[in-house]
Amino acid sequence: MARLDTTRTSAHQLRPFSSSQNLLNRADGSAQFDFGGSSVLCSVVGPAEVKLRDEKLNKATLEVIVRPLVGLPGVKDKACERAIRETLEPIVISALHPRTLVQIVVQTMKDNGSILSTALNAAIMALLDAGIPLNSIIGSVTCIIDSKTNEILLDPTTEEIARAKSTHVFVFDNKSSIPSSTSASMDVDISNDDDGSPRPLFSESTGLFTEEEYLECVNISFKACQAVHGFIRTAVSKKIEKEHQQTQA
Amino acid sequence: MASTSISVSAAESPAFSFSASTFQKLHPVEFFRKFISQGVRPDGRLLEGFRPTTVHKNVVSTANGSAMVRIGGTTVICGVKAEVAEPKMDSPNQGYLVPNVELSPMCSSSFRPGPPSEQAQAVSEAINRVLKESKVLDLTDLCIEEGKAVWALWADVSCVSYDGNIYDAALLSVMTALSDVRIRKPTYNEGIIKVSGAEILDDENSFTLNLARTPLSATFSLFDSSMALLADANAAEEAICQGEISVTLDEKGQICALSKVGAASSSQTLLRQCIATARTRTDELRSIIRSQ
Amino acid sequence: MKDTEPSKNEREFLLEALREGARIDGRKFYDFRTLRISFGSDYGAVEVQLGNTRILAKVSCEVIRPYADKPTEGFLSFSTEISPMASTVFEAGRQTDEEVLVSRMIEKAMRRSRALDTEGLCIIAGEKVWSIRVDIHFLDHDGNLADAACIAAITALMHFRRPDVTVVGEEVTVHPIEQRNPVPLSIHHIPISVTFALFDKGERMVVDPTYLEEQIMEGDLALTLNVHKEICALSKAGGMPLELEKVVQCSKIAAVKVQEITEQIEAALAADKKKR
Amino acid sequence: MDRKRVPGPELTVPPLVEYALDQKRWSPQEECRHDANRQPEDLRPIYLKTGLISQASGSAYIELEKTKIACGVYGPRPIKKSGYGFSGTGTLNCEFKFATFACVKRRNHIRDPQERELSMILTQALTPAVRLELLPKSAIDVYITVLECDGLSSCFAAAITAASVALAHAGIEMIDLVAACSASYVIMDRTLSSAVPPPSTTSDSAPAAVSLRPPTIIMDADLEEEKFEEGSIMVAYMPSLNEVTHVLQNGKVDRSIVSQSVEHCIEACNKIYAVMRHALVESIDEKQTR
Amino acid sequence: MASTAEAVIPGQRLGHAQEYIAGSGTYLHQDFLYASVVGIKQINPSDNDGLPFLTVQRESSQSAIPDIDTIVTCKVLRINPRFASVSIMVVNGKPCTDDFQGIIRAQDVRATEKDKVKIYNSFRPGDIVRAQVVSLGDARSYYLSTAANELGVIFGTSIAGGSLVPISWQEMQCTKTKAVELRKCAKPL
Amino acid sequence: MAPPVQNTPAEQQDGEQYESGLHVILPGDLLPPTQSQDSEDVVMAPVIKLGPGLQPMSDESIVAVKAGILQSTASANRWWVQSNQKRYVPSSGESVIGIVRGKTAEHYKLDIGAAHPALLGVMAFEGATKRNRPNHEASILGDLLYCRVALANKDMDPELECFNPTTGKADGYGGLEGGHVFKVSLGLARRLLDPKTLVLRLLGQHIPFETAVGINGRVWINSASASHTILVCNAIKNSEYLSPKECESMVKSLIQKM
Repeated sequence: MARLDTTRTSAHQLRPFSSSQNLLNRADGSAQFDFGGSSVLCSVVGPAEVKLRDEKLNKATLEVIVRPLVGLPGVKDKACERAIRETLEPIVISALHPRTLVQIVVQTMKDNGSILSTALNAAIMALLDAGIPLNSIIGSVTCIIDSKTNEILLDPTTEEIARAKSTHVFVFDNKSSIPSSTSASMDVDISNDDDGSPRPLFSESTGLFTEEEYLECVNISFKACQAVHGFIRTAVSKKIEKEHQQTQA
Repeated sequence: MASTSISVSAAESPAFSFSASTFQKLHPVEFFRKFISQGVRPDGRLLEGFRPTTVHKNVVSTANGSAMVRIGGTTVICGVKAEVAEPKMDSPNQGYLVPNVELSPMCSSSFRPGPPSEQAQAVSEAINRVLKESKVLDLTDLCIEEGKAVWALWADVSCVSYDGNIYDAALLSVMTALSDVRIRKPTYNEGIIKVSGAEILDDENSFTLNLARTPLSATFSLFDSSMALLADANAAEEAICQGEISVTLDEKGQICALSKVGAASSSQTLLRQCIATARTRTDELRSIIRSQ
Repeated sequence: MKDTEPSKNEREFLLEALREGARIDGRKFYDFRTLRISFGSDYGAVEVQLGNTRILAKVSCEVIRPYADKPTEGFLSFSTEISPMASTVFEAGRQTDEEVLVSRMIEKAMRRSRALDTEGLCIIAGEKVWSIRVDIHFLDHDGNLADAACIAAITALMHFRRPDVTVVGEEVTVHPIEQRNPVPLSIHHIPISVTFALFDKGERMVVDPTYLEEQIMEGDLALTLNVHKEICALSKAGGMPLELEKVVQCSKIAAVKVQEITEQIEAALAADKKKR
Repeated sequence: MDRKRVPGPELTVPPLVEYALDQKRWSPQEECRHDANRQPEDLRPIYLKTGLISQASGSAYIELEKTKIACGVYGPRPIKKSGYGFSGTGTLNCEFKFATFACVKRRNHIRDPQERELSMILTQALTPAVRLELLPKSAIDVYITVLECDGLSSCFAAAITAASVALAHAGIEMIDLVAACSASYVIMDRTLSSAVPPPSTTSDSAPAAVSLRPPTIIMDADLEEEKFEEGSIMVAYMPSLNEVTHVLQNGKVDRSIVSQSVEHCIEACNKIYAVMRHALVESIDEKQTR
Repeated sequence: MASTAEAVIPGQRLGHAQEYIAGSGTYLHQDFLYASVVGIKQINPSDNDGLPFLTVQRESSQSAIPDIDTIVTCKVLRINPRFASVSIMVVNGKPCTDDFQGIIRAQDVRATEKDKVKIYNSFRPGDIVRAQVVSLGDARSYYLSTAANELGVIFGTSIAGGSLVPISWQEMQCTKTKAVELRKCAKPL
Repeated sequence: MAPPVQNTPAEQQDGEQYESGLHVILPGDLLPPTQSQDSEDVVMAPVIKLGPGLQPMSDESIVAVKAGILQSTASANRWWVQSNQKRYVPSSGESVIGIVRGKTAEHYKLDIGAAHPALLGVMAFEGATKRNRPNHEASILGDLLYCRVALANKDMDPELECFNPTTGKADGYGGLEGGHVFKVSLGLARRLLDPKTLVLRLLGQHIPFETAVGINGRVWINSASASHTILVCNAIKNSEYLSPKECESMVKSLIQKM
């Protein structure tokens, strides 16, 4: 079944991704992540001075600001901010920097669908660039179920989303087996909840769909996210090595 | 709440002893873990237990449709008001359906006066998306005169008392209020829209909304430190939980929205469990609506 | 977060260097930093880098109803809210003086000088006109946001194409750009802003100040001109007085800069056109 | 444009309501009230209950038939607003808000000048009754939301009554409760033709038809009746100390009528006081049975 | 079940000033006693056969606020060389609905050798401290003192994240690592 | 600035197998047992010292929390992740350059580029006594001070001192007069601490200049003339991502421009 996005031959094919880190000079860390025609730039500042009213005495305060490409930020963007923040909170080891602020600003640069996923991938790479302590890396993809073909399409474009009967955004970390909140000095026992299946860290679905369709989306997206993990690892490694080798006098 | 005294006496430090309330204030997480370890919650509920829920239609006569919903200590009132507006250029025959949730400082000390908090905005947007993306209402039903005038339905939810799980309560109140909406039939004449002032409204002089489906939700909170799943968390529980799984279903059992945010990654077993529990819960809610 | 003042040493060194005729980043007094202009895949998206200052401008359009008193006049609006990404000095949703200055400057340079033909945006008088919106995103702040924003805005407007429309009586059909070649906006002229930072009571002036220079300068003088040497806007901030001939001198220098920058913009646009 | 709410159309208006010519509508002419069973001095039945807001220190809910008001009291708690210096006594702060759907025309989410004014009056009416001298450095916040409004002055009076019950329910020390009641001046023999309803509340602009007959004082007027009022009065009163804490009068009427209506209101307040007392005693019993 | 006969509400006249002594929940106005809270009227014979006490037993007790000399339990938020800022969570054994701000100045940490006190050898952020209100303080904070045996840190978490137990009046030990940390601890009651 | 890394889905699949000489490690990666147990005594000794970028887990395993290159001492009993970042997080014993922002009776408040302002006791100078207070009385605001982090932990604002605690002497700590200061990445700052660093060596051959390097990414340069100082500053800034060869030509070209 052909996709509306004619550049792609298969339903589960992702658009080529690319990224670059450390391209802003004022921020402590920054990264741009592209899924084909969708691109998000993300900056990170911190651990920095925090406003008294936001101060948390046992951990860093995470602040996420989302800025749309067109128009002023509205409730949609606030909802995104919340989703991104609550997804990153268990990933950032905030207990190491109490009473500080880690501020993440997310700016859409090009919008051709799957923006939330693009943003989450940009955010994790920016956090890596800033050297914020993390207990794992995450990867995100979006998929839809096409209303005409009932097919699951990965990494959809705006056009494809317009024809979706449901939209699903997923995030997986690179080690679901290891508990998330090691920092919080609490001993986590997830054995009661380990069935060996892919474990979404974040999942947001809207539209109309069945349980079976949903679980299929989870599994397909999981594979795709591993590709994203692989890419992030490759990209970050290349940068680190480049820096390292060049500076060996 | 016999269980309280038991588990807290166990919680007392050798040196200093406190009343249950003081202990909860000083060490909320520990206090809570003690209960969870015994499979109960401070308010006596089991982990998967929901709070008593009531729904009342048509409680505000100044609104075209209204509903009051109580879930335990949470009380919300949704009033839907129909007013006349100009349609958008690119959708000349579509009306507006605009849900907004207000979390005023009256309903809890955790809300400040002023513009809506992030929470209020997020809940409003979540409801807005469900209404839109699961196509609850065909907006062309709200057209009065193409390109000239349409109905704008303001579905405002005012939270009177906040004790957690605002999404379930707000969505329930919005859907019930929409089903209660009655709008006087309009006449259009050179930009003037008139409706009859008749005392008694019937299908002759007014119309009701034709809702494609009635999405209702069940929300569960994740208590990270022991990966426990709490149905319908109250305010105190929300404060110490790190994540949330929320499932929204229509009467045919189709999923209209599903979200898992915050806390550690969760297995599919857990997700399935949530969906299953949500089915029984939303069925309950539907019978509650019918019963009144 | 509040702005952090530069140290005494930086302040004194910068002034000392100026007196020796040098700028800290090695530039001459009247040099702009390297200007990079790159275009997005879709029309009207432009990223401008002026040294380390970085700005994205995005043009969009929609059909709306005109004001009753100006039935044939289209709309042109700019959003210049400065993102905290540019610098933590800026807080989301809270306006700073700098933001006010920049947006005023853009207003003067673009709208008041009628750089864009808004009459040309009319579809049906009194019924439908185009509303053009320019979102200016400030990504990285190393001084002189105003000039960079101005370059980004005008370049984006020149790059933008709006969908073609056909009107049959009251009926308006908007053709998606995939189906029919979109239409460029009609630009009257290309306003370019050149900002001078003033030191030592105006004894020393430098163009395109960096962030550090802005923090230390005593005042600034911003001129907006086009290649026809028409001055579209002139604003002087900072308390100290400035003799007229200084202003004249500035406008002479600015004229040269405007020439250079305009050529660079046109070259970039031409290069991009070839690619498409 | 409001960026923090789901956006709707810039401007919406209620449709024009058109009444059939043969349609019978109430007007004061027939010497009877909008609710035919009420005599001029009759109040609407009052439903008053405490403790509906689970998180509040104290709360009350009041209903006068259609009129519905919820009130929550928080404190004493540290003063939130910065800029306050050290204060040896507590501060009482009231916020009065209509729900967007509470009135015929949709209300805005943002508090308008009228709501701000009423908030101020509310504070003035309640402060004398609260023993703030016992609460240094602390603030008591009273929040009122009108869920449905059937008559503005009567609604506002009910808000004061509810607020003082909520304060007592919060266990805050008071020298007395504050009951409030309103009365409207309506000329009952006006014929429909001359019955151009003056702009409901701010009728200090001279009444439309200057009438020979003195207006009737009708207690606790509803919205329909307010449309025809020449003016109105609202009295807030401490029943057992027999002291008035606030009087709000508008419209141009004879002095004698004002003093007369004040008496009527005080009488009414004493009736309301019985209801308040009942509600509070009830709240004790509930706690006991818990 | 309270027989409503003895249930009273604010402003209710309770009796003549000559016959009773005004107790809690009541106030004196001209020559009468009135209730100032909702509750149950109670008359207790005075110890030295004077006039009996007239009090109103609050039913809904007002949420607690600190006053001079009251014992409070608070959590340490921030510390600097001059003082520790705390949030007061419990007043006289009653949790506050909204926390109050307080500070413990270096000179109020202990009774002896006040000038030798180092705040960060006495308190750490996160510590739970029992203290006494010495004054209403400034616009923002109450001033608190721990200068008594039974006052000081009652709960603490070690750097390793284990809980601390007192081993002397100025030392606590981590239950995990057995490492000793300095605190001004409260003597268990 | 690192150039964009382009990848197509085709090559992503083998991303996990990405191999190279250096051991690049990412957050969530466990410290490979092969490495942490290659020497006997480590297996015996339960405690191996963890440097920056590594954290012990509840289940005794050790996990990386930063992206960088895994490094260890020869004896393999100390492990850390060598990474680069811009934001300074104080740790005691490090030398930093601070800007004076405020003053109380007993402390100066310094901005050292960390999350919290650092406190410098007015007595924390060589030979400071109640009687002869250090000379920074006049208007110290905005002054540059070269200090040593005396105390740093997450619960407190960091504290500084302007003398070497072992010798009690100033040992170069104290006010930095004149010259210019600029920001570099913490990685570059660390390298610049070594006076034999290539760029410093190359510059030194042509221009005499003094330098003070703060681990907090602030570098202070002073020389005979402003133009020299400017040249040195820019040369150092540019050197960050240059290979030795590129670095030499860069310096050469700058020198020629003079």
